[in-house]
Amino acid sequence: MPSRPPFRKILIANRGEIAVRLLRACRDLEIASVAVYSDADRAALHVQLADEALRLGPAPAAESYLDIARVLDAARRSGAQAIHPGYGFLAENAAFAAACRDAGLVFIGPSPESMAALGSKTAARRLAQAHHIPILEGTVDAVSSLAQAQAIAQRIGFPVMLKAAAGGGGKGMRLVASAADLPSAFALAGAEAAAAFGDPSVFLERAVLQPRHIEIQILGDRHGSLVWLGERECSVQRRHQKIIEESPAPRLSPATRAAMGAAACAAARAAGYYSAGTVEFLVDADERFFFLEVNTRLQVEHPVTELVTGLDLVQLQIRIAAGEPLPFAQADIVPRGHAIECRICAEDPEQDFMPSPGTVARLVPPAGPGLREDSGIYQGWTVPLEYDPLLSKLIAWGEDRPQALARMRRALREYQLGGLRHNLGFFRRIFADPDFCAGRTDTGTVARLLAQPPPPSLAPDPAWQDAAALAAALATAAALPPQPAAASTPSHWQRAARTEALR
Amino acid sequence: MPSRPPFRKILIANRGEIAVRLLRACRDLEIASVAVYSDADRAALHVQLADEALRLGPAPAAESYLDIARVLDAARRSGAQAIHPGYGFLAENAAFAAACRDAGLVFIGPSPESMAALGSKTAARRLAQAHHIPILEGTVDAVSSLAQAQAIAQRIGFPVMLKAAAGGGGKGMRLVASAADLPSAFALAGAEAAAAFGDPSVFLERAVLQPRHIEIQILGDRHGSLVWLGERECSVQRRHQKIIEESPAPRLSPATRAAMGAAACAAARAAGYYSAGTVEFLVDADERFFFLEVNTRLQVEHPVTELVTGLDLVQLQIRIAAGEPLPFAQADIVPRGHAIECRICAEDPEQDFMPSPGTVARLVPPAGPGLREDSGIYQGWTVPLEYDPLLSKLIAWGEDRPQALARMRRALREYQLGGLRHNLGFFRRIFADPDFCAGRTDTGTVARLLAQPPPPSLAPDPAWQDAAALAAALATAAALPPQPAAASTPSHWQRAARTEALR
Amino acid sequence: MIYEIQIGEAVRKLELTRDGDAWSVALDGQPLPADIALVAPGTISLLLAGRSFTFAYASADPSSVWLAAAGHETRAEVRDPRRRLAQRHFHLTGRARLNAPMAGKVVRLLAELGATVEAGQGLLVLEAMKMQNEVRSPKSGTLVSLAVAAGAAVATGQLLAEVE
Amino acid sequence: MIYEIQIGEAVRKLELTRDGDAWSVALDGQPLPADIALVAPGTISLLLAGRSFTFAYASADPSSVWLAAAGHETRAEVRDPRRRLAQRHFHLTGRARLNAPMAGKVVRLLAELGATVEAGQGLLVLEAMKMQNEVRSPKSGTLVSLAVAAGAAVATGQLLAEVE
Repeated sequence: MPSRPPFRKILIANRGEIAVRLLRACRDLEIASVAVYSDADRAALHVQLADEALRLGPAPAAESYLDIARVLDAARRSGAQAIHPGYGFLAENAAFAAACRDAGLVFIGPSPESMAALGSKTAARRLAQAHHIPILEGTVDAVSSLAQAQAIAQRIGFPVMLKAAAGGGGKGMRLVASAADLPSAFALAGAEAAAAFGDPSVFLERAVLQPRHIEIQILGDRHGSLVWLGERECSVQRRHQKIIEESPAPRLSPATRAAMGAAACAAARAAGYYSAGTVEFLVDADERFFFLEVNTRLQVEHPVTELVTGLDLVQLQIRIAAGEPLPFAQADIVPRGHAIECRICAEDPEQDFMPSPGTVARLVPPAGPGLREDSGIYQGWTVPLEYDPLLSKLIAWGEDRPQALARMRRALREYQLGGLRHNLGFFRRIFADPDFCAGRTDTGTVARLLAQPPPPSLAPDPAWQDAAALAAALATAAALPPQPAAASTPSHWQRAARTEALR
Repeated sequence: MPSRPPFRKILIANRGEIAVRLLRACRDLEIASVAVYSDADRAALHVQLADEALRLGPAPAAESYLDIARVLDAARRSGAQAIHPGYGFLAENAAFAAACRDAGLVFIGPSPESMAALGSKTAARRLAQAHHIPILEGTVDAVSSLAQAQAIAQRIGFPVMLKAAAGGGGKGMRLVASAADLPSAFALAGAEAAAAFGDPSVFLERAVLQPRHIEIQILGDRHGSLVWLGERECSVQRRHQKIIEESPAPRLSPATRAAMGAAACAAARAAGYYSAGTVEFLVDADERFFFLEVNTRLQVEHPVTELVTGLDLVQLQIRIAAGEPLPFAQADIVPRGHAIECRICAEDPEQDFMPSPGTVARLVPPAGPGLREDSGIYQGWTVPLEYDPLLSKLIAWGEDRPQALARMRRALREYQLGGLRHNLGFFRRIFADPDFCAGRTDTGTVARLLAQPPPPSLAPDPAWQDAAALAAALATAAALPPQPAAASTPSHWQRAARTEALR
Repeated sequence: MIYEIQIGEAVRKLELTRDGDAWSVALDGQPLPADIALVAPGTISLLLAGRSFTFAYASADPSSVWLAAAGHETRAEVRDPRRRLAQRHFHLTGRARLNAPMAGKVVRLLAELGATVEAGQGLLVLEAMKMQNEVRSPKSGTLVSLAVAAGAAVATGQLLAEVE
Repeated sequence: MIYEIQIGEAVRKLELTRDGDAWSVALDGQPLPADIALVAPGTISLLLAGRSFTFAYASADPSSVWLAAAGHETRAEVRDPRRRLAQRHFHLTGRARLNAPMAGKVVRLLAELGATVEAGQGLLVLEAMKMQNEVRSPKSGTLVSLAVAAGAAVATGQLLAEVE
């Protein structure tokens, strides 16, 4: 790659692990990075690692990370030339992209026009239909009333899926099994959509049962060249949100993969798309695929594709935004091996994955061959209640899927994360599941797992229990008077050492 | 790869980062790992991470890690089927490999016979000569007397290099500029060799000035198939020991690379070699290469090759030891990108890299795209005085050399390691050196760097100095009464919090 | 020292005796040959019959410890003889006194005076060093007294609230 | 509080004043607008004129602090007014008293009574929690007294040795 930095300074309009990942890419390109933060994030890792940091406002996102005026003002004050929005917050907000352009700032992402064309699910469905990309039977436009919804549902037949027109991430999404359930589901979905995206409109489509969620990564430059970088299998979801993603997708024929790649590129080209983007599909039991939506931004799970292709998608986004051409063609992309990602979240799998913030009392991440971690936390950090519970992304690479899974199992075993509830234990369970290990996953995998009792093989043996009891006794013996974990664990030992030495 | 574990249980006859790396490979293959430890290592990371751990003996290596009888006894007690020796200690001891065989244990490495044939520098030189592999003019046999050494030196002309016949790692190695320096150098080299390898014999060869040190990774199975996995450039050395290794080697023509690979395979085949090994060469300014020696073991810097080839050399060693055939042929090996490694050591670059053990008061390793770390330490660990100062290996991968170097720079910047002297700062300096960045390195690089004053660009700016002074004041304000770093840093804050809250 | 350790349903009796530098351990009355190393703050290494267990731990509250080793996690309830008295006091009065586990600032109250609270429910949030910690109710009952207001600075051990 | 901080050759005067939750800072008499966050044990985050500095630190001995940020490391010598007395005492008698920085066990002596020692030279090794720490001489001179023997258990602050 050319060594001339494409920009002098970039503002990172995000927080958490993605802000850290973005500023690392800036550093690799010798570009100064500007972090922004809310009052809840003054001590956050992205503020610590950035070259510069500016306060946006109070903790609520609406007054900080979602406030376009404050973000643009920070960019102005810092002298940044470009803004990277990451994912979430303002990343898919066409008005923000336009405002950046008006303010003379480069928005690192697609044009406002293609965001508008692909960002709304209904608009995207129309575009897909126009280009003969298969979509699920249903409404192309948002449904205006419950009555209309009932009529359409009757026509295409239950079960149907209600979805927010304006956004993704499972918010405003409802599976409706029968006509009786439709009224309440319609109301709830609309309310959720309004709360999440400021737009209550929802649309309706046929529900595919036990579908697989497979998406295509696309990347285009501002000069009309566009490629696809393989697929990601993202069927392992809870609360309609992905927790495990991998590439390549198990049990997907090369023909289907190629057809999906071509369809994704067709949709993107139709919208004059550039920068990184993701086209999501549902794949049914017969490997028929249906266009779902386009994420006009960097995806949470982009590292999976980076490990398989060897490319740095964020560095490429930055170079593309600066007007550089894609440094390779479709034929140059040679995937290697298999990569899989776990989204480590502050949530309680035993309580329906309720977010459960707290203080990271203990953090020793795994290391060694085949691992990468994109983390936004550190030992001592108190996870704020205001934002997404995603703490870190753990990614394992292997020559093949079994090796990648084995390395992830090893990493999950080494990972020490204490002081708050998290889903590491749940991942250990998934990675021990025979269906998952055989690549037999669909969007119902998590629900089916939770319906079964955990396999005895996962329970610690009696010797472990004895050792744990002894450890608890020793910890207590050394820890009088006890204090909360975060601050005082170390002091236990000083006190222990003193008492011991003085005996 | 086949999923059946090649062994049930493996004993790891080593310590530090390599013991940790080996047991991780065992875990990836679902093989139980047995750690061994001396009294100095009871709390070491490899003991913490292994499935089982057995005490060998007192701290001195001769009574623990080098004691064949104790190691074999531990293997017997644990019921291990195989032993991996790592590097150093017993790794290149043919007698140990034979003793394993006699004890019915699989030695994970080459046969005792090929170790004997290639392990001794003089034997290896004879073998190379027999197969028309270029070697440096000098003695093929150990020199018996000073007089003989003087005679030979006069014949081939000064400067000459004295080397221990029995081992490597720079011990027993002396560059002799003139006849006057020979007597003392001869005595010292012999003494060092005796101390290090129990064998005082040294040999003598022409010294190449400003040579590059480039080595070829080889890998063979027990059925006669053998491949080479590219080269590693290892010229950046201090005290004749490598501190930076990378692959591919900059400024090396494909023709020379191929010729070196062929020569390496020829030497290995001649000795019926199997498992992983490394053939070391000197390359002069005109790209002429000279056979140096063969390391009949896993190399410290093997991760560099793993990142470029995508192979796991330790897993392959284990499968080969179990009798499995190589799962690929030479043509299947497709290198990707560039990898570079820094050996992080507890040593003081300002005092001639003197080892300086101590307690790891602070450890926050870097993370993110393109990084791997094979570490043997943790926060709170006291590095023993008895063993090698190597703490950890930090490896960066990139699509090309500039990207790999940029990621390493970023990692060196993020790395927080406090409480003992280390060489991270020196690496930062090397990675800012124009010659190094242009790939112009030879075995004199470190000496030349140390001869210059550090470039001003590396010195922190005044704002940093002000901030540091403020941080020092805050740390002190919060830290009364002061205590040594390792144990008490956290307690500062509890005390600080109390005093603050009570004001 | 004798501790009763409850993990899940099972209760184990651990007896720790120091001899010199080392501990000797009895589990439910039987001697347990254990090689113990306190390797770092928050980390205990145990060798039991050759097996290596390295526990990371953090004490969540006075009577329970979070433990993790080899990919398993658990929360152990610890009954400590030296807290018997305090515990009996609980039983006599049925009133649990909450004292500040650390010095800091009360950033917000999570329950109102007179509220019915669950065991483990957060009553208020204490902040120190920009780190917030929830102080939880040791028992289910009614919040019968609140000794502090939001914004107040408290010292270690200071009474915060009582649950009856 | 006023501190004199020496980094390399340069000495800076830092004045710290608390107002409420925050510090106000003066550098060599001039107010320094700094946003300070003690983010975790051993970590201080400073925002100075928009620039972010995150310092990892560890105090190696009573009067010096190891600091690292953004790929630079330094050792700062701190003169603390509240230690003036002790320091003057040094100057008067020229005799430096070494007190145990932590409770622990003396595992070995590194210098003999009467030996000539360098500033920074290790005098003895103190072990606690299986972690060993060298106690170094604060000045060059002669080891005029040794108050402990190998194997002795010492409490924090206990006199270990004197160098004159």
